Amino acid sequence: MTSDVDRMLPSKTPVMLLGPDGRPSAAGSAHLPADDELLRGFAGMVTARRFNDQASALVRQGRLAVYPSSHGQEACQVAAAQVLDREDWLFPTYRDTAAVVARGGDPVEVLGLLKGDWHSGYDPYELRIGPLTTPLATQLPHAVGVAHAARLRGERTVVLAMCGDGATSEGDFHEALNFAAVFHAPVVFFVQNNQYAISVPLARQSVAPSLAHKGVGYGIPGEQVDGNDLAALLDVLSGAVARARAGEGPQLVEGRTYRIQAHTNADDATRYRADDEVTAWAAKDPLVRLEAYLRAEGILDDARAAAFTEAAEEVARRTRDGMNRDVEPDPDDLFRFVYSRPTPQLVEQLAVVHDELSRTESEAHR
Amino acid sequence: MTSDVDRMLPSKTPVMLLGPDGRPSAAGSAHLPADDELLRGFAGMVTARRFNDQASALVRQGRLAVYPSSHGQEACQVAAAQVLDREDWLFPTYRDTAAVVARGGDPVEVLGLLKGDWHSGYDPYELRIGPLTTPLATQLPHAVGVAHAARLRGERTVVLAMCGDGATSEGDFHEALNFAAVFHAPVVFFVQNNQYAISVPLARQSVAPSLAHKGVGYGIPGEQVDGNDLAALLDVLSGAVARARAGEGPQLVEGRTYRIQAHTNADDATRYRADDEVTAWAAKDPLVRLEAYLRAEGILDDARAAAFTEAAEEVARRTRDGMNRDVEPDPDDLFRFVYSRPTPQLVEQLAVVHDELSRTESEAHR
Amino acid sequence: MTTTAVAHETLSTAQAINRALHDAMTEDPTVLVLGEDVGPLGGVFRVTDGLTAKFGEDRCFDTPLAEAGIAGFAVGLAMNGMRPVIEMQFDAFAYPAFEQVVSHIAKMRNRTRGRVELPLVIRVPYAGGIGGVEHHCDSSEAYYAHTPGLHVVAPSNPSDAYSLLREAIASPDPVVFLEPKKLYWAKGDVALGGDREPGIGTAVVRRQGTDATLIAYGPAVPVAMEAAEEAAREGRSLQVVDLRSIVPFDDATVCAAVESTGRAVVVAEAAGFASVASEIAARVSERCFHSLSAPVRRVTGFDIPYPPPKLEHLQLPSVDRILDAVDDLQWEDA
Amino acid sequence: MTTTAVAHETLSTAQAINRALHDAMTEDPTVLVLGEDVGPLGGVFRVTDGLTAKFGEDRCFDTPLAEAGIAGFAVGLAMNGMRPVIEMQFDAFAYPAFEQVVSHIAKMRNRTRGRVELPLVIRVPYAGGIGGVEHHCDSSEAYYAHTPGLHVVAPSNPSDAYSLLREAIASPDPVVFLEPKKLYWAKGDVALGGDREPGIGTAVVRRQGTDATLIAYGPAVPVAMEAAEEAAREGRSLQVVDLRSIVPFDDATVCAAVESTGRAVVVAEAAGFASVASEIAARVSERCFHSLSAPVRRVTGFDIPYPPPKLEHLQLPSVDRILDAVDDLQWEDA
Ligand SMILES: Cc1ncc(C[n+]2csc(CCOP(=O)(O)OP(=O)(O)O)c2C)c(N)n1
Ligand SMILES: Cc1ncc(C[n+]2csc(CCOP(=O)(O)OP(=O)(O)O)c2C)c(N)n1
Ligand SMILES: [Mg+2]
Ligand SMILES: [Mg+2]
Repeated sequence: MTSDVDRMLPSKTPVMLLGPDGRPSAAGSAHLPADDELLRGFAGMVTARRFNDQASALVRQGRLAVYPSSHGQEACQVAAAQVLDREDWLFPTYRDTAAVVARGGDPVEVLGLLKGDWHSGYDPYELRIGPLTTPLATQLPHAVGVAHAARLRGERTVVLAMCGDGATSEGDFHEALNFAAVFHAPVVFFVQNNQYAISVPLARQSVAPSLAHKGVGYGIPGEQVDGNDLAALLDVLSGAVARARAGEGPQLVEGRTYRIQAHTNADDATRYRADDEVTAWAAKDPLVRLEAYLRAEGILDDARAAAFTEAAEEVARRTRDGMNRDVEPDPDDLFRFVYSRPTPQLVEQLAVVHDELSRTESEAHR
Repeated sequence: MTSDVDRMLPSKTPVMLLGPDGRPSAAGSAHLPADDELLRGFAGMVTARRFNDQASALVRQGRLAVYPSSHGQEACQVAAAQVLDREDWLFPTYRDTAAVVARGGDPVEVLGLLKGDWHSGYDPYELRIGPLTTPLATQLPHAVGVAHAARLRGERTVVLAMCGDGATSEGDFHEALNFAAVFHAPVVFFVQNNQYAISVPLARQSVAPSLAHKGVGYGIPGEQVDGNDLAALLDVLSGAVARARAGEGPQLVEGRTYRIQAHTNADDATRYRADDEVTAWAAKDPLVRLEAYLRAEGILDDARAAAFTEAAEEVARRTRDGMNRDVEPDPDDLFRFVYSRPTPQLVEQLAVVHDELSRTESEAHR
Repeated sequence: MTTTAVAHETLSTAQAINRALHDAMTEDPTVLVLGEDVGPLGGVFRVTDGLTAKFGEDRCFDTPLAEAGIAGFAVGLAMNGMRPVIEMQFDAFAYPAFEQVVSHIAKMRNRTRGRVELPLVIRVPYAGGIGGVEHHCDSSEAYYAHTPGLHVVAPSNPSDAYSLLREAIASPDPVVFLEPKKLYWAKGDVALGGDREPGIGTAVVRRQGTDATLIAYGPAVPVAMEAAEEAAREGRSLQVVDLRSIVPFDDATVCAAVESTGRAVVVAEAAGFASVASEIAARVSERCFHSLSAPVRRVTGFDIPYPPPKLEHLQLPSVDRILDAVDDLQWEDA
Repeated sequence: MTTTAVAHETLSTAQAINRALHDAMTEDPTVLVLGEDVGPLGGVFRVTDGLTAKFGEDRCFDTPLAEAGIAGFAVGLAMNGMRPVIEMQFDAFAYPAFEQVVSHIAKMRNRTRGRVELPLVIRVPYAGGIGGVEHHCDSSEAYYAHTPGLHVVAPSNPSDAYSLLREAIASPDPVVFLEPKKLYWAKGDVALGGDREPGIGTAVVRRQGTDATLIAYGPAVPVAMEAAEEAAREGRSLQVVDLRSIVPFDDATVCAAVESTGRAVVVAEAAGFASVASEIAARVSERCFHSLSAPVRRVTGFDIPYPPPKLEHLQLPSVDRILDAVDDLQWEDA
């Protein structure tokens, strides 16, 4: 049983393969993912960063209601998408728009919730991505159910479910991990520990040695990773996905990262944290780190880098165009999707709206 | 940090000071509580056992609606009460009537909920015992709040909060332990792992190495104890209470015991467990074990034993008398306690009842 | 659906629900039954008795003790091709799942523009009258009925219990299925089989009457029927409408009934304030305004926590209390 | 309470609530403010701004992100001599705490025969009209109003926000305090100080009128006032009643108002089915039956999940929709 316990406890410090300067760590070289994987990941991060900053700009221009940026967390965002196959499922939390885009989500659809056209802009089945919603940790039991259903059918599907450090305090986090463990469901729980829940620092959220130490309490292996080291994330997360696929059950992975910007544009981070903390973390930027390595190793040249930037620009352009296009919302949609067949009550209520609109129109025509 | 982790992980096997045969274990002699503590505990268990069996009998006689017996768990029930001082608080779960009696609760009042006269029969402030209610794990955050309030006032109060193995799956368990850890509240969480949640065996409730391993995920030391060994329970629980009192924060203690009888009289345990499992555990009876030790050491003689039995009989007698006494419930009580002042709506509704009753009376008088 | 000849059997409500689960599981391999103690034990009310033995642990199984987890897990199962039927052991123990029910189960279809349907059923042993201790006799229908996106049904007899549950399991929409505990042991004739007239969304007139209309659902229906029986002896003819379906609500049947008598009493066990009974009284008062000879009266639970066993008889709508309300319907100006 | 001369200031609703917390904490050291981000940040709406700085971390502090934990923890604090004021960051995020609220906060006093009182306040930034994304604009009052044991209040202006909150904090009973988000920035004259006429349990007539009565609370009150203004221009005199307190309910004021006009429209933002508006309509229809010249109409949110920002204007009761309902009050037979 003790060996069990040791297997479930995370390594003493977060797994890191590339240091902030981009140099491989001691453990590094042995575990480094293949060059093309790293390149793919780098390209994804360039796009993710550009997407984050474009979305924030659109908020300032009043084209987006609100945007919780994952600026600085791009390694986590991209790795989460990259380690999954097509038949797998991703269950993001509300901040993970960049991860959804990295898995192939249309940037405009992905921002639907935040633009205000509708609640969920994309089709969850098309890309096998759970809808983005804000009630924290509530998506985790959904992920377990999806994984269990697939397992009952003997499919090889793995589900990767994301949440933040703050969300780990919710009862749903606890219940989801326990269900996954008891049902031996192929789920990888990926906690992005960005050190804050809006204004609340990790120290007031948990005093555990690490969030990865929560695994053993459910009989789930936990691991902690440097969340700004894409190489380490790809290594640890793909290992977890592989084990889940092989029938070894759920895993818990904590990515240690940092929310470089305010919680959202509406937030004022100066009220609760010091700038030097931010600058210290900015120095560990995931893009800078990986680019340094790729260039030093000659894996990335200027031409390739330019191509990545252009691809990212293209995503930014599509995002801008989509956000600047105003779609006239259809009032009937309010009543169309509540039930498979509208109740008599909804039919009456829709008639009220139609009557109002027809009268305002006829007035307009006068 | 690792040393931290080691400190928070439970010992590899449940702490046991007296073996099933009553002989001290290797560790035993060093940690054995004082003779008078053991005698006090034994007397408590004799009463608890008698109380359990009396209550079950009253159900068969139709004097009690239902009774969840802690028969076989008396060591846990008594130890939980014995390690606390007057200024401390006990938060029991619904099965812990024997613990409430052990802390001085009037047996008749304690059974109030189950007799059906009212919801909570005793005054929580009189003995500093939270009310017995059935929503599982919900009392745990209450315990943390009580402890935190006491700490804010600089009192030395410690709170011992009890729940079952099944209740550890509830979100409230998770949130309570995390609040206690973050606020460094003087709470000892005592989980009675009696192997079942009604019909659901522990293996379908949790696949953790032990429930005590949940502590580290909150930064709380966890320990597991033989729940049928009163000596070990007194040793471990009083240690936890002392540390909490000394300002070392919350602790988690798992007592490994067994629900010898069905969940309640309404339950049919043969549907989900084999008799030999029960007999195997019956052999580890907490009373037999401690009595063997006390007699072997000459701490307990026949006279003393007889006195304990008589005291237990007295409690059983008081319980019987109380249960056989029918108190006429007062209809006004329905409306009296909902708010500090009844709302106009409740005043109207009480009038309806009065009107009905007066009319049935006048009819009766015809 | 079309009606075809169906077999009949005399069953208790609990047996009828068990049979509905059994028949649905037989017809559709994606139907799963899960919850606390629903497996080998067969549920604390034996409603799932024998299902694990018959269909195996993958089809009917126990979960860890966590209602939010059960509901959220069921959301995932339903998202991924299954038709989960979850049991909340007692109504008050469904409250931990409230966020999952309100924020996801009720909203998922609308959120995703109909792309993600959640064909799941939440079975809730419901209401009181069984001498249960605190938290074992709540009536929680108002919480669900007020939440757009849920269907809410409450059978009053074994046959409806069977057919409404079959229909709920077959429905692409989430259904809160309220099982009156005190009727679990009540026996009645049950029409078996899957093909039938829709019941969800339709109320039925259980008893014809000309003087006043009693509107009830679930556990209140048998009491209303008794009251009508008693009133008949006293020479007053009461009509009884059994809603069966709270959401959708059958305005047509209810209004036609009330207009035919001009007087109405709503009977429900739940606390009355901001309740389903309030809704019925408000709708009837508004829609039947000109046919009403007297204000619509409500006989409901008082606005107090459900009482302890020794006092619950005072909280439950009784025949006498219903007849008092009927007497109040201003007959003098009739 | 007696009324004494009080100071006046012009404040926004958010500032008035902040001041109420500040003044209560100053007068009573057992008053604690806790929740998510209520500390150094001062809350996402800045309602608790400055309280930690002024009173220290023991009096106003952040909790872990867990609403059931916050509510349950507050129960323990209240059991042990404190007067906690907890904030649920948005109404939909109060649902995880539902079991603690319904099964303990509402029932503790009754359960213990009055021995354990829970003087705690649950502050809920409430309702919509702010262009919030899904789960940020729910109207949840019906869930609480239907639950016996809770007081439920909803201010419609800064002055009531201040005085009702002071009263709620001073109350020995748990109070659900609903703060209309869209009114947070609305400024008004606020009467400060602790001593005042009771507001909880009392409705007020905000505007006199003779033709019909609009009954509203919280965020619907300003809309009802606008509608009355507009109606006046069209030559119709509308009276406006502001409930302020949903539980206890002020039948006397509401009925007197409706009887004086003979016509009533209930206005509320929440989905209408089985709602507080249903209760008001049912009560008024029953109690004012013989003075009503027309059925009581309801202008409420539709029975749909709260819409996305681009469509929310269609869900919110509007001046036009209220006036349409008033036009419907069968004036022909007047
Ligand atoms: C159940 C629930 N409670 C509260 C909120 C309000 N809220 C939105 S984001 C947030 C902080 C989340 O922190 P974390 O989980 O660490 O994710 P991060 O924002 O850092 O990505 C809070 C409290 C919510 N969305 N859901
Ligand atoms: C929130 C909640 N869900 C379900 C129940 C129904 N129930 C009563 S006892 C019980 C099993 C409890 O098991 P455990 O926590 O191990 O305590 P034990 O009965 O073994 O003492 C269940 C499911 C409940 N009381 N509360
Ligand atoms: Mg965070
Ligand atoms: Mg147990």
